[in-house]
Amino acid sequence: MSLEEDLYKEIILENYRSKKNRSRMDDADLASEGANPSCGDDVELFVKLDGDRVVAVTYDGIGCSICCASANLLCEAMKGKTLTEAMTIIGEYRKMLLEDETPHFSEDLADLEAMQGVKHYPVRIKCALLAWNTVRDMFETPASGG
Amino acid sequence: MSLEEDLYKEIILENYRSKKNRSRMDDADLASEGANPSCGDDVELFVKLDGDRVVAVTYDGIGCSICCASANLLCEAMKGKTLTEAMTIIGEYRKMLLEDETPHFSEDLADLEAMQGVKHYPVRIKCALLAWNTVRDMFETPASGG
Amino acid sequence: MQQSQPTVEPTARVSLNVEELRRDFPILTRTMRGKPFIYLDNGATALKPQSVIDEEVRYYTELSANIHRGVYEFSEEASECYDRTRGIVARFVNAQSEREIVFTKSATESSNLIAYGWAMKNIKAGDEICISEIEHHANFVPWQALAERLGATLRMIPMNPTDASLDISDLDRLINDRTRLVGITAMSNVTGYMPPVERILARARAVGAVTVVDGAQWVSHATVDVQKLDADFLIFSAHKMCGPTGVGVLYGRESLLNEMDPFLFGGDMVLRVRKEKTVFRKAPEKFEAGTPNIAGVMAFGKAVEYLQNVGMEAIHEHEQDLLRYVVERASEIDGLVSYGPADLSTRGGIFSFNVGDAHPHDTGNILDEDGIAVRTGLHCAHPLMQALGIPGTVRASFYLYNTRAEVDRLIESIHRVRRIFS
Amino acid sequence: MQQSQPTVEPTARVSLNVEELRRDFPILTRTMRGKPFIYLDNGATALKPQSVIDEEVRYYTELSANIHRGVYEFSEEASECYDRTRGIVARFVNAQSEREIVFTKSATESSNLIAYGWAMKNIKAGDEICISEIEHHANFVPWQALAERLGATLRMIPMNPTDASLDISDLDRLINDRTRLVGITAMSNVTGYMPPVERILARARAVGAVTVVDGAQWVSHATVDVQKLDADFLIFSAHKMCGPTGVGVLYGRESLLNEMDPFLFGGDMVLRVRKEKTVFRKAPEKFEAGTPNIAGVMAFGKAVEYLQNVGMEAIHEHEQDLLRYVVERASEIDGLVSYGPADLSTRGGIFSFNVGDAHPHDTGNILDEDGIAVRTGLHCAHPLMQALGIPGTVRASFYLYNTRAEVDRLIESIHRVRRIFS
Ligand SMILES: Cc1ncc(COP(=O)(O)O)c(C=O)c1O
Ligand SMILES: Cc1ncc(COP(=O)(O)O)c(C=O)c1O
Repeated sequence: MSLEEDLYKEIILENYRSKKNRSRMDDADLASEGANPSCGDDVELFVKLDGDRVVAVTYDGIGCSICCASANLLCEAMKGKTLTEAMTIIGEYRKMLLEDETPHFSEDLADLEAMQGVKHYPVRIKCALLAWNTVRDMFETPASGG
Repeated sequence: MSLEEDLYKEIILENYRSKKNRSRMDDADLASEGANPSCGDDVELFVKLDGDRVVAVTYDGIGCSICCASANLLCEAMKGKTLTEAMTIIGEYRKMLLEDETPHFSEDLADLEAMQGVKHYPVRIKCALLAWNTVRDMFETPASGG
Repeated sequence: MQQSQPTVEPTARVSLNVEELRRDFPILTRTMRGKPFIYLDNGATALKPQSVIDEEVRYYTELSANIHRGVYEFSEEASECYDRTRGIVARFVNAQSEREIVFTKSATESSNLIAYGWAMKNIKAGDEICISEIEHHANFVPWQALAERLGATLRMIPMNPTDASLDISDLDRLINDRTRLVGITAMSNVTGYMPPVERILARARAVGAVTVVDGAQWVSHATVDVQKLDADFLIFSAHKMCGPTGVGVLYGRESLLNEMDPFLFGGDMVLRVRKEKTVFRKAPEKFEAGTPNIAGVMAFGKAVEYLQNVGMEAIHEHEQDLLRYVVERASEIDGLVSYGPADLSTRGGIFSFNVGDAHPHDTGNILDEDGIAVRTGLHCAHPLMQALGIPGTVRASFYLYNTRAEVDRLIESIHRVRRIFS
Repeated sequence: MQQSQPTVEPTARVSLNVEELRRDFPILTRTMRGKPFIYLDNGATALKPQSVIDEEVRYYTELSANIHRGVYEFSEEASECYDRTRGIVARFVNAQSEREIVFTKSATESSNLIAYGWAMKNIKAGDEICISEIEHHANFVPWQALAERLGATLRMIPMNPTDASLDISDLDRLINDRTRLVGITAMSNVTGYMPPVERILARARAVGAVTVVDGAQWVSHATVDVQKLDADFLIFSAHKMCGPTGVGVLYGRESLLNEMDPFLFGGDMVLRVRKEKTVFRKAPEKFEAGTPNIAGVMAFGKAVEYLQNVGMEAIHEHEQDLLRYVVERASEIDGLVSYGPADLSTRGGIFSFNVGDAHPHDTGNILDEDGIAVRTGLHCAHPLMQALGIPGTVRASFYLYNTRAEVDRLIESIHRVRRIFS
């Protein structure tokens, strides 16, 4: 176990630096902000839907490498999924970090496994979850009739 | 040194129980209240003056034996004294308790020496001073032009 | 020097092994004024077991870090310990969620937090606040000051001067449609009397008033279940529960806490500060601005665990035994007057008394000479004393480590007071 | 792994015997993440010397009594120790009287006490409050909330984004005839920058505004003389001065304190409570309702004595030396940006920085792995961060026990951050 192996892998740093999904969306169907007051991470998530299907997710804001990398991975993972599929992925991702379970991601989502090492750094788990929890809350709210 | 010898001498208990000077004065020239919030002692002092001379002092209120005995002794000691004489006696009394000095009271004030033992019980000193400080403050205020 | 022997059985059935428990409290090996130290001032503050002292020391020697903002190990551990205490306290009073537990500096700050955070916003001129005549100043003066500030009316459930119990015959008038807040102590710090809190709370709920229970005395001596109690707020202090000084608790219903205005403003209670506008966090963080008493809160967690291990039921029974015993033995003393209802089952382990014409201060002074610590005076309950028409009392208050032998020493010393003041 | 050697002389002339002082702090023998513990988070809270820890323990094992109401020996001694600390603190900041020292639970409570006790009564709609853009939330949010509540206007002395210093060119407009209160930090907790407080206070006095100086950072690092400073209020916290958590100070001019409304209501702050009306005591008792943090205040007295023995001048010089050294050594690191004025003599021992595109949180995490405790993030100074346009900083803050060797380890670890984020 070392920082370089668990946290600061190439793939995480790449996702941290990627600007691909880092933007605001003017015509978003859903938008919500999430913050970790204790570390200053503060991100806004934007979702474009086509009926039940996620067309695009982007994020903006400030956050550490783990927070931003996980947000970028989220944007990639959600693209083209139905809301139900999306929620399943989010559930898997959360389990991987919170319940010490080996994740079962399909091949196109294999990059998500890079985040597994975060669980050795308990305080960073909330960084890795911030964007994911924010999107989950958005997906849950309309479903519950809001 | 023992409680019975230093604090609870006969003379103090007599003065504690004496009702002689324990009354309110409707036509007092000076009146003032003093309290020790930490122990609940709360006494009111009344003074009748004839020009520069103290005609009578009385007190009312609640207080422990030391507080009430010292108030009664005060009332006795002040009677018939000029304000200047009264202030001298107050000064002597305070010195006896605060500065570890052997007091030089005239014969008619010898009873005051009974209070000497209080200084072995530091928390009780404020009980023994409450009435005396209250009267001193009253005597000082008119003198200072109020 | 020989007193008549007590008529009650020498040791009642109690499940506490007091001699063993006493070893947990290092101060009990001390002497005071050259005599073995007898601590009967538990109503003021409780003694601390070694585990509580050790936890304070552990924080300062092993962690010493500020919480909630550190990315380093010691800060993480301190944060975790601090947060864990919230859960310990929540379970101790059976709160629904640990988000209902706010750490303050004292029960006094807790009641003021309610006054500033809830009452200032929700009470208007003409509204009424109802408290009782037997309240400690901590649950009296804030409401009096608030009523004056807001132009509200302060009503008081009166005390029966005969036994210092509450007279609730007029409850329906005292708590009425204009009543917005009802504050009531669950246990008097003067007499140990436990008012019929359920009746009073039921009436308050019937008129829709918010309820504040002062548990500063009660929580350290009873099994508390806030869900069963069904009060909106409960306040108490760590230092009366074998915990450190400088830590208090405000229990509040989560929904109510979240609706309230913040009280102290500053760091940690904010989500986002902008020059134009600040967004606050939810309860309990909203009410915990600034660096808290970290060592104190951690040590408080140990105190609660200590009490839980001993068992609140057992503590309560032990105190009942001591109370019965002291009342029995005191009955042998001429001129001793004690205060509080005769039905001892309505009282916690507090025995307030006066001896002949000895002022409480004098009695306390003489007991001190015999190594016995009691409190004397008005006990921050001036209105109660006024209603009783006395200049104060001598209060002996018991806790888990007190013994019948200590009560015997107390009685002996009271006889000395009698002799001096005869 | 080899860094270029620093160009400054290996040990500057400082009068502290740091190696000896370090032995007073038991935590300094610990390891963190398996490495010798390096504590550079003094801006958050300071480590505690043994004498402070011992005093806490002494209270709990030898006295354990509540204060100001006991007629027994241990309570008397506790009261005396508590009161004595007031004098110790008064002399430490050169107050005219110990009645000018109010004990609170934190600097944050102190500023709120001023807001509730003085400002609520004296500020009206249309009045102005002036603070600065670099304030800690403790001296920002209370005034923002108050201004909003009262309809007053909040003005801010702006920050120069280039070096995080204050731009006081517009002072005469910002502090004007409508200004009722001016709040200013004496030392930024982000950059260590010490603003021209005298200039700002002079202007405030000229318009008759009441002045609040936030000394939470300053008092632990400087020789403070409140009479020379001539501010109305000064707030600070014990825990940043080698003292315990849960104790803060409000220094206030005696006359002003006595004019103020009480803040927390309850026991001990009253002279007489009647059902109709309560008479309050004078300051400082008026502001100390309820059971205070007795152990904490006593231990705080030991902390102040400790600092006095070491000498505030020497502490200041030592920190200046470390600051110059870290700035010098950090200049060798590519992509390191630090914040605060280049003139180090205007700064206390705080070094805030960022490394390349590593987020502060990431840097802090890597330093932690190397046993180094720093703080990362927004440091309860969101407006300052917004003005700088950054998502936070990594803050290394020094105190009397830090060494150049620790700075070397910090620099080495920053190089590791560089390698990971390159
Ligand atoms: C019944 C009651 N309420 C409130 C308080 C206030 O507690 P604290 O002084 O810890 O704020 C006390 C303690 O004296 C008390 O006995
Ligand atoms: C400049 C400044 N002001 C105020 C505070 C608040 O101090 P406390 O958290 O002890 O209330 C701090 C500490 O974080 C500070 O650095």
